[in-house]
Amino acid sequence: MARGRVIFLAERCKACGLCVEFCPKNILVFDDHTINVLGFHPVMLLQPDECTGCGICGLMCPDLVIQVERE
Amino acid sequence: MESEKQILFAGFGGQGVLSMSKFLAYAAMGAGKNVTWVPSYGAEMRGGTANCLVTIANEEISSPLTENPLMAIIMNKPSLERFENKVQPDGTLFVNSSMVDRKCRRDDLTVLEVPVNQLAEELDNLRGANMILLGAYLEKTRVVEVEDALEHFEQIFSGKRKEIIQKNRQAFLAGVEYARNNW
Amino acid sequence: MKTVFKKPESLTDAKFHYCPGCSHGIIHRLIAECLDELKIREQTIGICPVGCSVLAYEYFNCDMLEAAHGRAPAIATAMKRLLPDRYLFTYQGDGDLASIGMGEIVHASLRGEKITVIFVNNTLYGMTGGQMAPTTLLGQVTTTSPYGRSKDWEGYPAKMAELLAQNEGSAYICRTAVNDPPNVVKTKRAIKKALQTQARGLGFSMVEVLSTCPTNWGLSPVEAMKWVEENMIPYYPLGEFKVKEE
Amino acid sequence: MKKVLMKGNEALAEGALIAGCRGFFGYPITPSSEIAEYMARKLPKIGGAFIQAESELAAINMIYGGSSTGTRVMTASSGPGISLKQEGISFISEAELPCLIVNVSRGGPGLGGIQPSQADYFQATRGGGHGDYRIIVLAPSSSQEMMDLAILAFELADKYRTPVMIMAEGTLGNLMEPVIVREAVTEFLDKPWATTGCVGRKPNVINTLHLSQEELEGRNRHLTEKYKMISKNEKRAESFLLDDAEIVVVAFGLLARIIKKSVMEARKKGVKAGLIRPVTLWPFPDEHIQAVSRTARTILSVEINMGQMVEDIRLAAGGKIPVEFYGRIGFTPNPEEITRQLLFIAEREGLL
Repeated sequence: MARGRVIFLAERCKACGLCVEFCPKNILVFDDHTINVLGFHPVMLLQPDECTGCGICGLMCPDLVIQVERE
Repeated sequence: MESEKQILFAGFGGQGVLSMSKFLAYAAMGAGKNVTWVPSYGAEMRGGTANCLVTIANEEISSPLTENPLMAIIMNKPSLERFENKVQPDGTLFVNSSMVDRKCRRDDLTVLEVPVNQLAEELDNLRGANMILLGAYLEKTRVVEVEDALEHFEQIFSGKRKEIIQKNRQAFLAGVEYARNNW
Repeated sequence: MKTVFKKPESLTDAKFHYCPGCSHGIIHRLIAECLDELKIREQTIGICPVGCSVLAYEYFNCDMLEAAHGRAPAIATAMKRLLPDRYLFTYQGDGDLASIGMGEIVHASLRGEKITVIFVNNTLYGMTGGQMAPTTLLGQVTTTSPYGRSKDWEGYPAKMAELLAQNEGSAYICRTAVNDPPNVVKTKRAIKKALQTQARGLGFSMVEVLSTCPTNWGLSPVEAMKWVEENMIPYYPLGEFKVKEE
Repeated sequence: MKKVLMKGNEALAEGALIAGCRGFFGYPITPSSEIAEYMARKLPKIGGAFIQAESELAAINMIYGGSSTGTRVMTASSGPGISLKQEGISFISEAELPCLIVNVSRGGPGLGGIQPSQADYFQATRGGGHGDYRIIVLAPSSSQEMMDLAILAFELADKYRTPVMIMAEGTLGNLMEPVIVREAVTEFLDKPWATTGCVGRKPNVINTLHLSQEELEGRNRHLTEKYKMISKNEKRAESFLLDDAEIVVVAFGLLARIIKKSVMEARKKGVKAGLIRPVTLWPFPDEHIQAVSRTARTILSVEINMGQMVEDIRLAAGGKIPVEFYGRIGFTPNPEEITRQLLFIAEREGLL
């Protein structure tokens, strides 16, 4: 079971990819099916079960897209 | 007769031209008169002579400047060269004859001479030369009463050492005495 | 579940106007987290520069001023002198701080002004379209050094942390980067230390943060982070250059 | 009533302190430096801040910062220094920060000289820096007014949230005369806009950037309304012997006071002369000019420059009356010189 939970404020995402790059579990991807108000494919969690809630995605996100919770 | 009097002070830097003229300004204010004090400024600042214009009046002073002062206090020869033609007709020159080796070239002026440096040497107070001439000047003109000036002496020199104030007072009185005896 | 990561209270809800991947956003957030953790948001006044972060007054949830180009340290100086119990920080880019504002920053440091300067070094003028800055690296191509910056023509890049560390008035001078998670954590630690230096009244404090400009560098955000490591850090070494303890 | 013999520069500085000024930020330049020196002695003793800035640019931006705290702050400089400060003055005007800027003027252009001058009239009355703005400009003519207008300057600055400039010739800064020292100002306007830390309130922002066209135009309209209000309320001038005057001299500053004597001397010689002395250079007292345009024969603008205020006089006179100019550079004309000029005009116009 996942120990962490990630909440995305997708309308703020500029798809810079820094969270995707630095996620130690490699479980973040761009959501090719969605285009947000800024015109980007926002980031999404591909395998929620794998998230450890380490917070690195939030740490590297320049746009305050990500809120992280952990058990 | 208008009460307004404009007095030019001129000498070289270090002769105490600014301080003697300031003294007069303080004394005039102390005596309840209107007064303005304007140091030489701008182009006249460079060139060795320091000068300063004091205006004293019972009424409000409109112009603190003039082309033709009523009186001039001349502390050295270059100042005489420069200002003898500026003084009003029938005006008065007060000349430090120790430092000026010629007579005034105008015959419409009253010229009063004081061998200021000699007197200062006699008092062993060379720095007091300016106060000697000022004392003589005030005794003669009563632009401000000598008594009024003496009354404000401590106040005007406030902040200075007692001994310095005393020496200036002595020099001032020597000038007063010179004027009484010679003019 | 407990929240381990969210927007700090010291930032407003406004969306940043910065380009994708620009590290201004990270640095803003780190400052805000420090204000939250030190509980000084209401005691803090920030001054933002002219440059990409000119609009920073819309993002920080504390009293803010917008300064003329390069003059934030002068503004902060007067404010701190008149409000000595407040925290003053300036947020300045490299053109603002190291070029047009070189005089103000050096003298604020010499006077030991008890202010905290966050200096964002991304090696060029971002807002105006990528011109050469005093921090542009040798050989680096910008729109006004199209053949690459040359030591013989444009001269050498300014090492501001080293320069200001020499001043007796400087109490805390540190250079960090935000190119990877460990460095981001270190940057936050440095900013907090700088604010604490101000709190203790020790003197001038500055954190120089090596930052990215993916747009004007012509790199992706991820490539830009690597560029910091490969090109900037070798010339601009990280670490503390001055730590006054009293 | 306590009278103290004070130089104009000192009277101004003391006036600022009386008005509650607690921050001085400046850079030395002749002939204004005495103001900084005075403040350097006094401010630290009363809990104020004095900083000799590294440059005029830093100094004016310290004013921006200092005023942002709600404190009454000032700077003083002269020609070249005031030019350097213009960017900051533009920012301060748009940010609507009250402050006092003193220009103890010297001659230009360029480094010019250190002699008295009124050649910064255009710069002062047109705002001086970039963008659409004006600043209130006051021109004292005595040591007493140096003090009184400094007090007034802070009052107007706070009331209208605008920089106020005092412009004085160098001679006035150095002139010494008795001054009645005023009572300390004790009532001040609240400044809820100040950036002092947002304890218990929403954050304040002081900013001059307006990227949207609507916002920028709105700001400019707001400032323009304010300037109209200032124009309506704050024009000040002294009139002297205007009732039957055929030749009206317009002059400001110490020069105007000197010309009072010229006017009196000319009257002794049968010339019906009068004087208008603008105390506010901006807003310019145009009604005074308009009034004499209907009654006098000619207007003479006397300035220590090559003809600047004369343009405002002509605008105000609206072609109803000839407006001529007499100017000197680097020198305050003596009263006799202006008397001669008045006699010359009177003779030419057949007024003798």
